[in-house]
Amino acid sequence: MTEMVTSLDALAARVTDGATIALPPDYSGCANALWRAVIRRGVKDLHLVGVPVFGYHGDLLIGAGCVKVAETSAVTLGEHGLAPRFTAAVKAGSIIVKDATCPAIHAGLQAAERGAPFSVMRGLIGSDILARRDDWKVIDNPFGDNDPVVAIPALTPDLAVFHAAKADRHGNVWIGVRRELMVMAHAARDTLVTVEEIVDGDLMADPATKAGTIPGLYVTALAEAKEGSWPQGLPATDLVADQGHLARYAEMAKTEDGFAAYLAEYVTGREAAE
Amino acid sequence: MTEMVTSLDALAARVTDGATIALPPDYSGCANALWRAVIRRGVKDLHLVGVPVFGYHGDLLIGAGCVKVAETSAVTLGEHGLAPRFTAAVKAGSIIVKDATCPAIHAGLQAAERGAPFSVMRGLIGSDILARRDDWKVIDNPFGDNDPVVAIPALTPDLAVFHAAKADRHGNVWIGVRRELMVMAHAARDTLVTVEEIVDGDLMADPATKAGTIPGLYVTALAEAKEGSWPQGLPATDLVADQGHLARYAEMAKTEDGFAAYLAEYVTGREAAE
Amino acid sequence: MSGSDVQLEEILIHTIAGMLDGLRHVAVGASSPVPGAAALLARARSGGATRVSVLGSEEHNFFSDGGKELFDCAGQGRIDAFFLSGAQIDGKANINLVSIGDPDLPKARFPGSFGSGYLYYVVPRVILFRLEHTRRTLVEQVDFISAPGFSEPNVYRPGGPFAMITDRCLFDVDKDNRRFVLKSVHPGETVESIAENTGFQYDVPAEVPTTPLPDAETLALMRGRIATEIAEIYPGFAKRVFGLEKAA
Amino acid sequence: MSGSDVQLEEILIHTIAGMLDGLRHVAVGASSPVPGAAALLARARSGGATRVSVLGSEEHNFFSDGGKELFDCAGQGRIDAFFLSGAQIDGKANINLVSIGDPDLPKARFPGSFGSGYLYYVVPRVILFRLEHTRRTLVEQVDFISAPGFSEPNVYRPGGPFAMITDRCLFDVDKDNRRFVLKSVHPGETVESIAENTGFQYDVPAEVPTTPLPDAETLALMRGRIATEIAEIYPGFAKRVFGLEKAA
Repeated sequence: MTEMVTSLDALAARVTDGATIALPPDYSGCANALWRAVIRRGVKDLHLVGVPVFGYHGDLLIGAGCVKVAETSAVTLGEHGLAPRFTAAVKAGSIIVKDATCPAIHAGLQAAERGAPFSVMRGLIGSDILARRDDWKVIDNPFGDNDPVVAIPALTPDLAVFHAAKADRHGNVWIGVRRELMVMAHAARDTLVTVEEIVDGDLMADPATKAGTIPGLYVTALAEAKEGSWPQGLPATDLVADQGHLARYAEMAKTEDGFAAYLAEYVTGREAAE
Repeated sequence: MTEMVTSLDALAARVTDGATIALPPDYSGCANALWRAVIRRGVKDLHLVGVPVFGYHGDLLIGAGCVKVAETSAVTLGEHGLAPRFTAAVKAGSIIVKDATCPAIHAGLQAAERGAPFSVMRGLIGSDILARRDDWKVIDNPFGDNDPVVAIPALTPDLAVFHAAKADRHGNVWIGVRRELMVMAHAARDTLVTVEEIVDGDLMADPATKAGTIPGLYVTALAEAKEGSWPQGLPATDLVADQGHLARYAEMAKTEDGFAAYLAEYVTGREAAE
Repeated sequence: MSGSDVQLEEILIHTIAGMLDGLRHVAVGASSPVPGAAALLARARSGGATRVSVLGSEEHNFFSDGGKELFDCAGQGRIDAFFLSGAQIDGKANINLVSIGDPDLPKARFPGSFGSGYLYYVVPRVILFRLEHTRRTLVEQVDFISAPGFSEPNVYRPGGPFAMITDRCLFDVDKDNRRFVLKSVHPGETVESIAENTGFQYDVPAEVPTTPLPDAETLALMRGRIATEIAEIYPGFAKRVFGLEKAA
Repeated sequence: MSGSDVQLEEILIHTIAGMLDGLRHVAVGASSPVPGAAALLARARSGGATRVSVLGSEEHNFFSDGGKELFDCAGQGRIDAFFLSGAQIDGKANINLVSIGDPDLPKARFPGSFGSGYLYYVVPRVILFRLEHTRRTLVEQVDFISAPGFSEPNVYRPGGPFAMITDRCLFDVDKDNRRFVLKSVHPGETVESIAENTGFQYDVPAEVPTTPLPDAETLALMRGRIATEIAEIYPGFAKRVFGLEKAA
């Protein structure tokens, strides 16, 4: 059964050193309040998986020294440009980047979702993405004739972590059309979710709501976090990205000192508020 | 763009001899009014694919002589027992059965959905299902050591055909949690849909509805058909299966004469009503 | 039937529930009232810790990703127990859900293998369930293997047969020797009556007890809460076994 | 800039739209206002027959199956045209979205390859789009191949480069010889200025025309309906190019 926890710190305690963690992109549901609590805990050596890319929250975790591996198709702050801490870490050689292409991440997660050892996909052959991934293999399509195809092993994160609009007390989480969150939850061993609101009733009872709901079966632990995606927005709600803040982040995070000041002001300094 | 047609016959005209057709199970959305129109057209040599099984509508098509191949994990009338025309046709050797197991059908459709040449799956090894499917192959898991795994080629039906509760004039079709219908529509070259009601507005505009909606992008042609799943019910509506009628079908279809009488009464004889 | 007023179905439900206690998630296929009731009994005794998914039920279905989700969920290792049957089941625990005779021109044809060709491999506790225990159903060698009871050592197989329960007895599974072992006989049956009605070889220990009856507390739970719950899914069964009409 | 009051963006939009006319479905990635406007122009001229999916837009997004759907849709052959760019693009149409120098200790690092490692292979008309046409961006050999321009004959590749448009010119793609061919130069540019600013070898036909300007009707459509539509997605762009404020 889904554990209902009452503090972000209790949820953050489940994010342990070295965990492989599936992260949604900025336009899906980012559990930013939770990530701030994780940073305050001083977690290390995370292996982030962008599904299929990540942005602000991953850059924040990288800057805070929590990340060892970034496996992703891209890291970007969108209109605010390059992710500065990611860029600095790559140039310094202080994180390992496993570059991917979006559908390869989806293919790996879908293999895990299906309980299959791998998925095959077209594309990739002749790219340096493939050349640098010794965990992917080129095999022969058994239904073709001299037809190479790329095998992507099942990608089973230790954790899927995201923020959503609402959940009920059975642990069911409504995600609407953001189905990548469902694939993440199916593929991961455990799933941690923060939501704007825990509602009464059963989200699986109404067929309309059920169509966009991840069953509690897949949700390990859940906490309420108002505006938990801030400074990102949240789809299908009134919460829009705080572009002013993100621009400020992009600016401050350009230097190590600026990033340290950002952390002090908005992460370690926010503890009391969250 | 989705073609909005005003008669079932116009939709039925798109079901051509020899087509491979993905069918939902009885508890999903069966386009039975459309199938009656198809039978009246006298279509031949259909290759039915149960997703992952089929029931009444497939049995009806088999009995009416429209079917050459039944590729499915099962054919059943549920609590009304064996599907009599399927059973008779198999025993007479008048149809080809390609026995499957449910997740193999899903795996083939998902490969088609992904544009991948095949999916791999666990299970099946040592079964007569596999032994009798020369279109499936056992390959080595390249990430394992002497680890055989079954490769299921992409299953790309010519048509996906189903009935749903509602659609809008953009061709968007609401299917709720019946996601197998979405996979079918993604995997198939063309998709024909009947709906209880064509509604005003845009089903993709409301995030709650959008989560259970197949975009018109995948819907080739669409017609309204009130109680179009009769004698089956329709999920997420008030339409429940007409068990009395299904029992009558199961009884009448036990013999060829009885089935002929059923066809005359409920299919060819229903033309004016539909 | 012996055993005072306890019915066979109640013994079966009780016996099966004993194999489900402590599990996280039990899935039950369509048209399976006895396994369904057993799973609901295990859930009731777990205080809700055991999750039960009953396919074909609106009330007890926790899936929202279409027809594939049950199989995905099993493949993820999230389903601990499932039930399978067979028109034929043989002494190697092979099951046949397809046909009798040559599959291309069969003497009898059944619906088909459904998900057995996958679930039998990946669900740790597959409980075989067959309410007709005769030499016609429990055979030396099935005519069609929908799913084999056992696999070669290099075949990925976290799952497989855990036990077989029939209307006459309960068999354990000896995985090392790939044989059934008679565990207990239901009231009214004997070691000899089982031998007479079974078409395959199996092991018989020196002592074969009678299948235990549910105690009074379990019977009360079964006839009360479980009967009500199962009536939502299988009203006919609930009426026949528990005398319960589904509330309107 | 020459060409009276026609702006470069309008020439680009017009030129790209000409490559999209008659297609069923054009997808446009994030942060791509010019390709987006071109796709909307092609849609307007098609009378709605051309479908346009603009990623990151709520109004022009026809997907409901999560992040994977764009790629699935392309793999199904349902996307006829897409746009890719690169920090570097070379004469073999290889694109680099990853890094400059050794990828493990790069001199510059960009966001990453996004979907290019797949879409470049499966979308029939991939239009390369680069608004900085210099020897720094259009290079002899990219430092990292996010996706190659061409593949061996046995590699499944229904898609690939269809053309490349920059702020200076339009290149065609000669698939047989795997080279770019200068198709036209934008107003103000010459065959020589292109050579000066391009780091790779390409073919130059005897006659290289100037990229045609949109006619009055197209300009009116672009500055009217298309400007309004693109303003919903890229208000800043619509304001800068078309002087249009997004309606509140």
